[in-house]
Amino acid sequence: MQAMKVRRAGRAVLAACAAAAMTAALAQTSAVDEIAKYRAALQDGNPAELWEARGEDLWKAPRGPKNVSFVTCDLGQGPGVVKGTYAQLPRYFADADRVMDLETRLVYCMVTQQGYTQPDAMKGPFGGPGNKSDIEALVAYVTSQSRGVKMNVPLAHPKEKEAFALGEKMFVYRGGTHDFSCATCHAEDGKRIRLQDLPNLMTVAGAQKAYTTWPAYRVSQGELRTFQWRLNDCFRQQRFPELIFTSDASIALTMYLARNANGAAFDAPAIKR
Amino acid sequence: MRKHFLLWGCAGVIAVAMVGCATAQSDVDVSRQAAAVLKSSFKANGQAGLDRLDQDETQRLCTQYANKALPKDVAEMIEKLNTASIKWPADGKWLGDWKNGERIAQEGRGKQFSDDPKGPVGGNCYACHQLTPQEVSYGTIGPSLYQFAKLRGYTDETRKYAYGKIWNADAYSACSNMPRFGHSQILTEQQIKDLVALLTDPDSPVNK
Amino acid sequence: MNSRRRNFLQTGGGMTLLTMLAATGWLTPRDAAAADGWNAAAFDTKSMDDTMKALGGGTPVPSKAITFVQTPDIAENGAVVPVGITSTIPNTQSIAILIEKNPNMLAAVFDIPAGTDPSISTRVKMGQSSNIVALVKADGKYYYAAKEVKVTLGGCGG
Amino acid sequence: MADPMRIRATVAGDSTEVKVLMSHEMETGQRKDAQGKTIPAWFIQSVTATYNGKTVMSAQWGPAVAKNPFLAFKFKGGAKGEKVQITWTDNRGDKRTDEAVIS
Repeated sequence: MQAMKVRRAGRAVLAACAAAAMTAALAQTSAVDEIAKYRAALQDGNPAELWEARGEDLWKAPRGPKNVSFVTCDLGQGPGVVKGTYAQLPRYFADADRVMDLETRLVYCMVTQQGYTQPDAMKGPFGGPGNKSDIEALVAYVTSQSRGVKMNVPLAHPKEKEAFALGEKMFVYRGGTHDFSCATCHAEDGKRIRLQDLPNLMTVAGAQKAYTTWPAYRVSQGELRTFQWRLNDCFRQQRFPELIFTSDASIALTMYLARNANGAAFDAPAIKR
Repeated sequence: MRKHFLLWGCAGVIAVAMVGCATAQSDVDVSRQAAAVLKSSFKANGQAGLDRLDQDETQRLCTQYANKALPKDVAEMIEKLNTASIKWPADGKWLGDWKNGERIAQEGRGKQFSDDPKGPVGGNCYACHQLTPQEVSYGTIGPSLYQFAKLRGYTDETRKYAYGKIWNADAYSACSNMPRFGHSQILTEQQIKDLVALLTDPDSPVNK
Repeated sequence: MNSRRRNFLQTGGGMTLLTMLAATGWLTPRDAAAADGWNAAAFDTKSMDDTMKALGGGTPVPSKAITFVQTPDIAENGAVVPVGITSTIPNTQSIAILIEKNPNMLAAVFDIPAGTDPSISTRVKMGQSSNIVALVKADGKYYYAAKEVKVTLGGCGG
Repeated sequence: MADPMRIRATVAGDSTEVKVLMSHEMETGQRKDAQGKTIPAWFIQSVTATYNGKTVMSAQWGPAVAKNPFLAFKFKGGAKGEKVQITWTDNRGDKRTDEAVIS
């Protein structure tokens, strides 16, 4: 009851609040403009290129106990085809009877063709100082070969439909100490966290802008980060436990977001804060 | 003849009901399956155990009604449930130290699996709100709180509202985006008082 | 002390910049570091006192002929701050980047041989909001320009 | 061994623009690891660019240059098909030289 009264009182001063916010907004405009300049200055010379080059070498080199390269790996368009494949992932793979994103497919090829054990293939999905991730480099290379290609993720197979539907539900799942879901930050237009723009991933435009600019070189970390990393780190900040690399939930969410991005030209590896 | 007609009519009604049921059922099924797949897709890390995926009543209802209009009765139920959870200060004092409040508002760490469990836990208010005009790096998920008490008055009523809202935002607005800082034991009572001071102390830069 | 240093910079007083210049230890590479000619002493100055001890070189004067290009007023992240410096002072020999509030002030020195444009672009780290000083040596004399760059906090996890 | 640099050299009019990305940690020596131990400094100290055997740029760097460093500069001259060579040396004595054909 008391609370309700306070709420009403709060509304009465709303207009005054808006006026105050406008004064503060003036200073804000210049801050946002300057951040835009900062981002523009970084575009020329993206260290992601270093990962792409390393990834290309890794893709072509014989590897693993069986000493074979990825040239026999089928990313969906036939063995060894790289160009344009990322724009059509995740997708259902009959040989594995599973919907797979790029990272999951790379691990699959490492195990089935190159002879790695599953745990070895899953090792080091995310690099850090002094330990470079082969997966991140491979992803950088493969994704770079879809630059400019229109996103065209299929939703034909029942398992593709299922993954999409599950991803859609997971997106709004609230949990953890802070009650956060993906939608807490990514379901409204024009919002920011600190000075970082938050894409509204529930709209086509928002999903397109966000999904087509991952992977990205993160200047805050000095690393190239993949979409698997993006999801893992969002959940970390949501105060959830740790999302398992290539888990079903990670693929379902990727499917949901990638499919929503259909029609937009893929434009990564990018560079971000 | 007449009997037949009735029979068919009934069957029709039942069929429609079943179709309706089937869609509703499948939506619930997908939600259930999504929750189950989520739970098998995470591993405990540091202070973040798998129990963090278990939803309380508020989280469950807010997930269920995400993307839909929240029915009035459900909203009222959630607000009532959460209002009851607010622990008002035993000493009746609202104001802590606004300078500490500013530090808590800036601090983004706490409760993440990557955080030291003994390390600082903040409110990270600037992630979503504008507060002091000096900090240009603020988010806009929540409303601007600049001049919070200057506009509302430096009254007990304003302070009680700020305290209660920080303790449990869902008591005021069901399925709020704002964490329930007191209820979920993210911040201590003293930290919340420090934040109330940041918002409602006349000396706080928020009110300049 | 920090604020004093800042005041000197803002008023263009010679004192601080003189010590900064000394900090660069530009004149003679005197340390046998891993890389040939790398001046360990120059890159190790942490405080005013250290730099006071190493006085040397001329007093730099402010110059409008030194400009910052592609250097934003606000950096979204201090780990990577783009800095571009162009000098139109005739016979520019070197361009140095100093970051006032970093633990070590000197970030980089670029020697500009004849035939190379007196203009460089790179990226530096900044621990916090600070003045960036562009120090130019031309015809044996020293000139400078300063620009404040604000470093913001970002993201959700701090 | 360190990864190769990415070097782009393009001639326009009478000068050549060179843009370089280097793969390096550029560890400051001021950061601590999870156990609280200081991570030792590890950074590029010198960079030299040559064209036709002539030095067109040389630099001394401290650890305040950003990780995976970027450098851009311009020199007079240069012709398509000729090479620009860049060498860096870090504080551990590691060295790397790469070259790029001017386009």
